[in-house]
Amino acid sequence: MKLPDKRCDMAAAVARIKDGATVMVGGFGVPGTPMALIHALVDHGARDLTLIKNDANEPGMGLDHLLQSGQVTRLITTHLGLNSHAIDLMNSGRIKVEFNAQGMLAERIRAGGAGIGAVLSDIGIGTELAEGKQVVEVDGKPHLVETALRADFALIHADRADTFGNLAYVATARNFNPLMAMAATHVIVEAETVTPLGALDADAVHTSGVFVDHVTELGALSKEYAVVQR
Amino acid sequence: MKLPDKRCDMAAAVARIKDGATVMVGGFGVPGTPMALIHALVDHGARDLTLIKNDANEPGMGLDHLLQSGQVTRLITTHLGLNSHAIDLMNSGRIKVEFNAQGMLAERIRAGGAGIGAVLSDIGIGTELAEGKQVVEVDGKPHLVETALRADFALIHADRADTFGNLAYVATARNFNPLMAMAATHVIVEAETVTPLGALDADAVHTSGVFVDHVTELGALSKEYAVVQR
Amino acid sequence: MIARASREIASGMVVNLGIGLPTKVIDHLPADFPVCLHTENGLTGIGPTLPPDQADRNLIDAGGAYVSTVPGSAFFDSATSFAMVRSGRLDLTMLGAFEVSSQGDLANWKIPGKFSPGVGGGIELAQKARRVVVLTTHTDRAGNPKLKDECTLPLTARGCVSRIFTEMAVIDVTPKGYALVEIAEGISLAEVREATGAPLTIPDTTRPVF
Amino acid sequence: MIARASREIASGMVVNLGIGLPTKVIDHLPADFPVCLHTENGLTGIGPTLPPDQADRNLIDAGGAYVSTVPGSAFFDSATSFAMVRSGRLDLTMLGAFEVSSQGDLANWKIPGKFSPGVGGGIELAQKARRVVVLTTHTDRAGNPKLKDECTLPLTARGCVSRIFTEMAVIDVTPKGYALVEIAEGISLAEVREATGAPLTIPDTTRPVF
Repeated sequence: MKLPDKRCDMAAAVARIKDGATVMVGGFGVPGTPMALIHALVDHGARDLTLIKNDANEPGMGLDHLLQSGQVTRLITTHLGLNSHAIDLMNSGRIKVEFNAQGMLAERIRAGGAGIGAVLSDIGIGTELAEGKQVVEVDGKPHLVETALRADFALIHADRADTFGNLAYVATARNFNPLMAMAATHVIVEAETVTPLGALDADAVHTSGVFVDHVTELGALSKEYAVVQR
Repeated sequence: MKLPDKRCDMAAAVARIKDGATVMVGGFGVPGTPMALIHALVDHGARDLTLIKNDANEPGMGLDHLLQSGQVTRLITTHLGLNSHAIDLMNSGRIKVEFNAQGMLAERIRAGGAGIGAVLSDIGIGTELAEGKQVVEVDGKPHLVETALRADFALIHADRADTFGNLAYVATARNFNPLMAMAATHVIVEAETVTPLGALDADAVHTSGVFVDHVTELGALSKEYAVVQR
Repeated sequence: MIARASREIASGMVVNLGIGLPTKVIDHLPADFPVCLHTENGLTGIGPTLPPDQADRNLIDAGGAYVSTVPGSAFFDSATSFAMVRSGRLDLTMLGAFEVSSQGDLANWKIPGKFSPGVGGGIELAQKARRVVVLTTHTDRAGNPKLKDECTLPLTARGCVSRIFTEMAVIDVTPKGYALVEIAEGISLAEVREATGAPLTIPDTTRPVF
Repeated sequence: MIARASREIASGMVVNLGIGLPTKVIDHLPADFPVCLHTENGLTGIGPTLPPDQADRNLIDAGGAYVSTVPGSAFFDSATSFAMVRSGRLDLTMLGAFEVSSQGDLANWKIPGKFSPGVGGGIELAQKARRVVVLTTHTDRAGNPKLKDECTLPLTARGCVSRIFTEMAVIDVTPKGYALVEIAEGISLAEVREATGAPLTIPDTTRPVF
């Protein structure tokens, strides 16, 4: 037995994304945001996308390229505070934005990845984030039904991958990546390094390759990955 | 800032367990079962315990010591196939046993550790495991309410711990340990090695010390940890 | 039968092999065959089973056998392991059975009053793997058919079984019930019919022999 | 005020410091003080903030500042990070505020029509940390009280705030509403009452000055 090889050309992997698709994008700020995959999706040009990402990066960076190119119809997120352009698009009605409590966004994505229908949580009860949500009692206390989120595609940034798609992340670039890597039908990974099978310690793998469909190696990193100069 | 030191004498840690307590015990078969902590709990003698563990090990091994000593009233588990003694206790009514689908036991414990009330799942619908469970529709499909499990104590086996309680597991000894380490009010860890702060790679820590209350180092391992000769 | 079942595994699949007969399927896969074996207790990339003197005390499969790793193996916790199962990342599981119904219901975990050790990971494998096949003897020790119209034992999952491998035949579960796919060498149609507890469709085409 | 707030952190605590004023509390902790700082984006054991030329591009806190690690730091994903928060492993969080009510309600994420960037991790911190204290200016830029009878802005969480630190005073939220705990040097009782938008209980005991 030998584990299958999932290396793939980046443009070919992203070309599978069709108009109207739902796409999860890893990252919290710059760390873990798959900058190269985002550019590949801009080049590919699929439109009417629903994106799921913690934040929209900053104007002119990361996810903002997809907002600027007009490919995005809907954004499920937690916080747009660093991207005034995204807030303008939202306020002018050019994109629909659904805000989630950050931990509930993480939990809904994990639920999608875990093959469960929803989690029951008391987070946000008594606030406007509870509006419109189904309420179920557990042990006599009201809980909100937070439905699982799945996507057609997930775009993931990893520090290291092997050819089977086992992934390791570094520092706070981990964030939503391992969750989204479980929750999409097609999982596309950009890795700073792609190693042969066996180069990653089996105890130190953060995402099993079983969850991953396509792996591409990044060449030299663009400036977008660097420390932000403010 | 310096991370607190959580090293503790094993008997002193286990002495906090009171009669009637709910105790999670890590392990799947021998790997990951905290054999020394189980013996410490037998020596301590707390009674009327509810135990939560994937399996009951084998007769005369691991969890079975607590069954033999008569300290257990109730067992929440997935499979007792290797412990005929546990099955006898169940069949004669001397312990109450609640069987869960294995992945749902894992998920209920994780829910407890994640501070959510329940997960909604379609696992077991149409089988006797669904009996008595609340049903909620999600997207028009029936789901069972699988309530979160928390415990007063969790007994955890780790390969390595640092003095703050950051943990690393090895191979299939990981299993339920990281889940239970999140889901108890008091988390007691036996580690094969306890290292100084900084000796564990921050990216390779499996359980943050934030979840851990007490850490004890095992000396030479007893025969119970060894390969089972059948 | 085991060799025939091993041909059910296609290149690139992620597969979980249940305890008992299914585990033996590994031995029939070529060394370089691209496949990933999964075990519920937290490993993708199972390698060969090891004798006690070579075993790693911390490395077992869900049946308790001491196994090994392959290049590219990964370990994870039990919640992640079943996340793989429930979210559809298992292409195939091979399970044992006490009874199968002609609608594909599976009973393989409990015989009330006799055997009730708990369901373990069986429900999720049966309910959520993309394809579920059963490896079993055609009849029980008393000679009673295991392939029935309806299961009488507590179910593991409903309508999950696609195909059944026995020492006598390969049989598919179809919307019209059981359909013969292949027959073992030296076994007659009449013998298979006799040992099967529900109507069996015999296609008009040539039936391969295995 | 920041120095006073830093004394709220007891030995051995796990603490999350919100963006803005609370982050500055770090600077007032002794180097060997036993405490674990948590950030929502996946780190326990935050070390000092670093200038851009020393920064690690992959290591930020939830506010986007480039931080560092300490011996014993651990990284984890966002679901695990909020598992810590919701399951009660945060002993203390210090948050900013737009408004606080005398029942301890907190509003700190949205000003309809003006400012609505999303709630981020604030709801879970406010609702689930074992103790929630607020660091804020006593009044807004227009001089209006931030401590009110009722919040007028969308809430972050109800009844969560235990104590409020401002440049004028330390005030507890009690079952009977606001109660003065300490007063800043050079500030009079009348000034605090004037700047507070709800009744303020003044205990008869000596009030420490900070």
